[in-house]
Amino acid sequence: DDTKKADVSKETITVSAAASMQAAMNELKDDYVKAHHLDASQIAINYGGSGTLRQQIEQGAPTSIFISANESNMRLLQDKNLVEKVKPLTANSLVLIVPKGKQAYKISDLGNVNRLAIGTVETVPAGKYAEESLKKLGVWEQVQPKLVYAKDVKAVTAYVAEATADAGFVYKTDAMASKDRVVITDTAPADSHKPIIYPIALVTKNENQLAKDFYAYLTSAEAQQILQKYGFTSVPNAAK
Amino acid sequence: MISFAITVQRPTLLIQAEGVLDTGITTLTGSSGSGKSTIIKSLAGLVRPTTGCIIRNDEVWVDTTKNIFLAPQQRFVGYMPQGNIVFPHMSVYHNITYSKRGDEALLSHIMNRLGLGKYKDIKAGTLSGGEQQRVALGRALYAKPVILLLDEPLSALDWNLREQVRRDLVDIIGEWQIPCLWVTHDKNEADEVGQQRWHCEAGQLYTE
Amino acid sequence: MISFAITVQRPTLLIQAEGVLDTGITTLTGSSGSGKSTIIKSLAGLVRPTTGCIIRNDEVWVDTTKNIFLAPQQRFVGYMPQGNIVFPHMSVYHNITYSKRGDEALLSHIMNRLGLGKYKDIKAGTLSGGEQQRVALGRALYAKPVILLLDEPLSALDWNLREQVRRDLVDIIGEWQIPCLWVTHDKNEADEVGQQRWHCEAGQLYTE
Amino acid sequence: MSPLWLSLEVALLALVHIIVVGLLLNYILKRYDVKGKALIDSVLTLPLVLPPVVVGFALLVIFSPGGAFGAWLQSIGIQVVFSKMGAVLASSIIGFPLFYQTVRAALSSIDPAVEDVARTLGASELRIFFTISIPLAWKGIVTGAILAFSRALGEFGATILIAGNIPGLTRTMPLAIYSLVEVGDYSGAFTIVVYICALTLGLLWSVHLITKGGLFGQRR
Amino acid sequence: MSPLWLSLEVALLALVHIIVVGLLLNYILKRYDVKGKALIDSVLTLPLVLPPVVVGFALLVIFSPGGAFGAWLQSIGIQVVFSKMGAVLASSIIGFPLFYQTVRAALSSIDPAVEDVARTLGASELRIFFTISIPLAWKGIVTGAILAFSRALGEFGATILIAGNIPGLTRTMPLAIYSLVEVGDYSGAFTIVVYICALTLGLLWSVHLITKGGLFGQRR
Ligand SMILES: Nc1ncnc2c1ncn2[C@@H]1O[C@H](COP(=O)(O)OP(=O)(O)OP(=O)(O)O)[C@@H](O)[C@H]1O
Ligand SMILES: Nc1ncnc2c1ncn2[C@@H]1O[C@H](COP(=O)(O)OP(=O)(O)OP(=O)(O)O)[C@@H](O)[C@H]1O
Ligand code: MOO
Ligand SMILES: [Mg+2]
Ligand SMILES: [Mg+2]
Repeated sequence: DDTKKADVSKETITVSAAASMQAAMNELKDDYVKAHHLDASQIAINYGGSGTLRQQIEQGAPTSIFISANESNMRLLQDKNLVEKVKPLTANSLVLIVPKGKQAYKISDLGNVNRLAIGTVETVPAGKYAEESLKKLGVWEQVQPKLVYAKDVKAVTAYVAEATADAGFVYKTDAMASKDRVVITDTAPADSHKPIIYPIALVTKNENQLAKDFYAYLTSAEAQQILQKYGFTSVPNAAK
Repeated sequence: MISFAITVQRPTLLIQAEGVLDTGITTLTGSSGSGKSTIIKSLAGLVRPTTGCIIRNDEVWVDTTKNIFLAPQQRFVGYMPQGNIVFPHMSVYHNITYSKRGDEALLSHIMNRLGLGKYKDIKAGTLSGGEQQRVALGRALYAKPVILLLDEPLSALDWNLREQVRRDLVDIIGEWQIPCLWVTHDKNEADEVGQQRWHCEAGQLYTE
Repeated sequence: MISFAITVQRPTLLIQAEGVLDTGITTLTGSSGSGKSTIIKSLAGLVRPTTGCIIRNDEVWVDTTKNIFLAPQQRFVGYMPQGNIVFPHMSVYHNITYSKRGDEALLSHIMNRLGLGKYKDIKAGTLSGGEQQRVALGRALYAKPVILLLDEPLSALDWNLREQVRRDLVDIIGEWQIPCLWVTHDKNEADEVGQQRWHCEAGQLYTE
Repeated sequence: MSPLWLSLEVALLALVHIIVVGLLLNYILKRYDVKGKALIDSVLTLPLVLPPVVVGFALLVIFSPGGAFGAWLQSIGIQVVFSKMGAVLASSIIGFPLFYQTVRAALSSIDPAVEDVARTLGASELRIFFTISIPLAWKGIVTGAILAFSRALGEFGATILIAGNIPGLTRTMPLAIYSLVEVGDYSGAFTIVVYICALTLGLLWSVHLITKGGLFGQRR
Repeated sequence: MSPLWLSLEVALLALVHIIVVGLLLNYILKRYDVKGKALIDSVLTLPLVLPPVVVGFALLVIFSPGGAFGAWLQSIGIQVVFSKMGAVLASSIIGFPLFYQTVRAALSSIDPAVEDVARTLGASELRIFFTISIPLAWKGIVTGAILAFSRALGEFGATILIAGNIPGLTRTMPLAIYSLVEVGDYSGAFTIVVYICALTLGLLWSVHLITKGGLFGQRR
């Protein structure tokens, strides 16, 4: 056990994590380095859009752990055998937001909005989920002419916050982070869209003991509690 | 008639000049760096005198005590700078007619007498030194000025041409009945054309 | 000794020049735009002759048939351009010593005789016309050239200074035993300094 | 409209605005002894330093119909957000500092003695600016225009926020590249990159021809 | 390191590289009659037109240890991806065209007669470049440096791809703004925007003072 510790104390890793997990990840990392008496610089966390992070790993960037905000980016890496031990880390939910102080539309009265912002369906997972949900709930036909497609979830938040749009669909974690500017008025039923899973994996090429240890910690029950503080929901098979 | 009494402070020298320019030619001689160009530029409105005033007939061009400074555009002088500064990107024709104050007849007179006809459509920037000097002179004349300010107008011309252009200049100034301040390094030239002869030394103007 | 036979095609004019420059002063006169500056620039290496050759002693500077063209850097001429082009951003001292070929003694001689001492540390760009002309002359002399090429070297100087600088120039050229091509518009100057007298008209060089 | 033509149209419109405003501002700041020149200068250079998203966000705040100004614009029938006009606005603001600064440097390098002679000839400051200063500074002006146009052509961050990424309406080439990469169509994205490269090459090449090499080499 | 100091360090290092390479290239292209000047010119201007992400992606492909060159670099101990060096590289390449083009325009506006006189005095072309051409073109050079530095300071798209967004290591100010907005900390993002604005203002103001206004106004 002593020799293993000595090993880890010299190792460094880079974790690539979806930017939306930033606040939670910072706390997780701080807790971990404190508990294991590591130097903070031994775990570098690279935050970005899941697509950007995936491209970096594809090109051989020295990432050891990857946490994606969607399953599609993870699957692309899996297909190329670049990652292993893929499993769901946590989950998010889809909520409806409106500008603070403006009319509080529910999903059922979305027929009355002038502009509804969602992520671009083909490129932004949150947009895809919103489409699914709206179709399932039978309001898609009504709202389609009023849709405004945004580059990403942050742009949806910005459009709603500036009242460029009357309402928009974003992840619960985003809405909570911007709660002084937007109001959550409704939540898309969990069964109205595919589950919003954040998968985690080890990057095969850059595995080391520290990576394995930190991976184990992130997928532990202890870590799940911290994630829930930031609005994430636990996934059934996360903490096994 | 233009009367002036000005001082201009230069890093190397204090220039002090007082005088009256009447109709006709006043030549200005003096050693290199004595302040001739500075005086000419002050009259043209391109240098702000440190103190003093310049008055044409009843019009005040400069009065530093009252903070009056008439822009060069409002003075209607005909200024020919030392060093023959032409508009290098324009044809000779466009250089000369830049002021728009002259007319067809004056233009053809200028072109003829300065021997510039064949360069009419050539860019002034590619001309030889003497050619450029003639363009600069023609340009000042075409402006039909109330006063001519010539800073070594003939220094780059060979003696035949110089003789001829000098005669033409004297004629035109006589005909237009305007004052002309004419800086020259050539003692003979000063003697021949000057109805009034001024001299400048170490920043001090002597009007005899 | 420099011998040359060149032609230069200009949009307005074909310039043809043939001659031999021996030790001592050769003056070059001619009307404005006749090709004087072009000949000087060809010798300095700043204009490429259309055809012809230039040979100094046994060194070939230009031979268009063999595509030989010696860069101006390799010719060691002392060139003084028409229009007194100084390096405006440098002090008078740095202008004059730019070539690095002269020495302390030559520098102080030049500074004294050209009356530039008090401007030593002033930026050349702010000097008066005549002051700049003296800087350009001093700079060419400090290069200790194998030939002096002077394009109207004294045109911006008043007659006292002109007389004195002219004498100094004649002395130096005699002392250094080098050839000098001296363009001037002043007939008297040409008569007084020229051991050989050339004339240029409509692009044609006449060497008498 | 295809991303290629849309990009060209947006960048050209932006360039026109940039040139008009850039020359005007340069004229005013050169002509008049405006207090706080350095301040104006800094503010005009800000869009270059700020990440484009920030500029886009600022534009969104200003022009969104949720705000007072945006609401007023909407009431008179002008829609900036999610429109081509938004794309032009974003490109204009992002490209502006390049033209403005380059032109200013070129203008201030002109020998003032030439402009002075023109003054004595009675020419108004405006006429001097257009007949003397601008022609003498043309190399800087062409360079500034190329820089600004190129930047406008490549503008992404501010455009996607204010104009959105609407195919056929506001999806310019950079937005198309982004969209294609997002859906994993790398060869499609690469095709557009090739277009952009070819366009730049063609542009600079034609400037080279028009100026007969004068912009690139010295004439003797 | 805080985003502010990191940004300054990265932008300054980028500027040093840009100036050295930019002056060198300008010298070579001015001095020698290189075939295909227009082509070289276009290629050097491409990083301005291409969306930064494309430039970042190209850098990632070239320098990532997954490729041959990147692997070789790693074997000799140089890591570009996820390092400060990557950020400097991205900023240098994105900022380069601005310096290069502005300086070229300024250099080609110099009266060649002045350089010619220096030639007759035996000065090498290199000495002429540094003692005559550059001092006479200084307004263009300072302007080019300001433009390139500002652009480097605001670089985002290429940097996040090649250098990553690692707090303390590669998180420059633009990346910090992005990250803060991601977590909904708008006031934090706004604070950094204010920093950038203050920095730009300070920069241009000090240039204004150093050049005694010479860059901004005409002296008489
Ligand atoms: N770079 C050039 N491009 C085109 N034409 C030129 C160029 N340089 C000179 N010329 C023309 O060639 C002719 C001869 O010019 P050059 O400068 O040699 O005359 P010059 O004898 O020195 O005249 P001046 O006594 O007026 O200085 C002139 O007609 C001039 O317009
Ligand atoms: N813009 C300026 N800045 C600083 N000093 C100047 C400026 N213009 C002229 N001077 C200085 O003022 C003095 C007078 O210059 P001015 O040009 O009036 O002389 P000048 O009599 O015309 O001489 P020249 O016959 O040589 O042309 C000179 O010593 C010159 O160096
Ligand atoms: O930044 Mo993400 O990958 O959309 O959460
Ligand atoms: Mg003078
Ligand atoms: Mg000549």
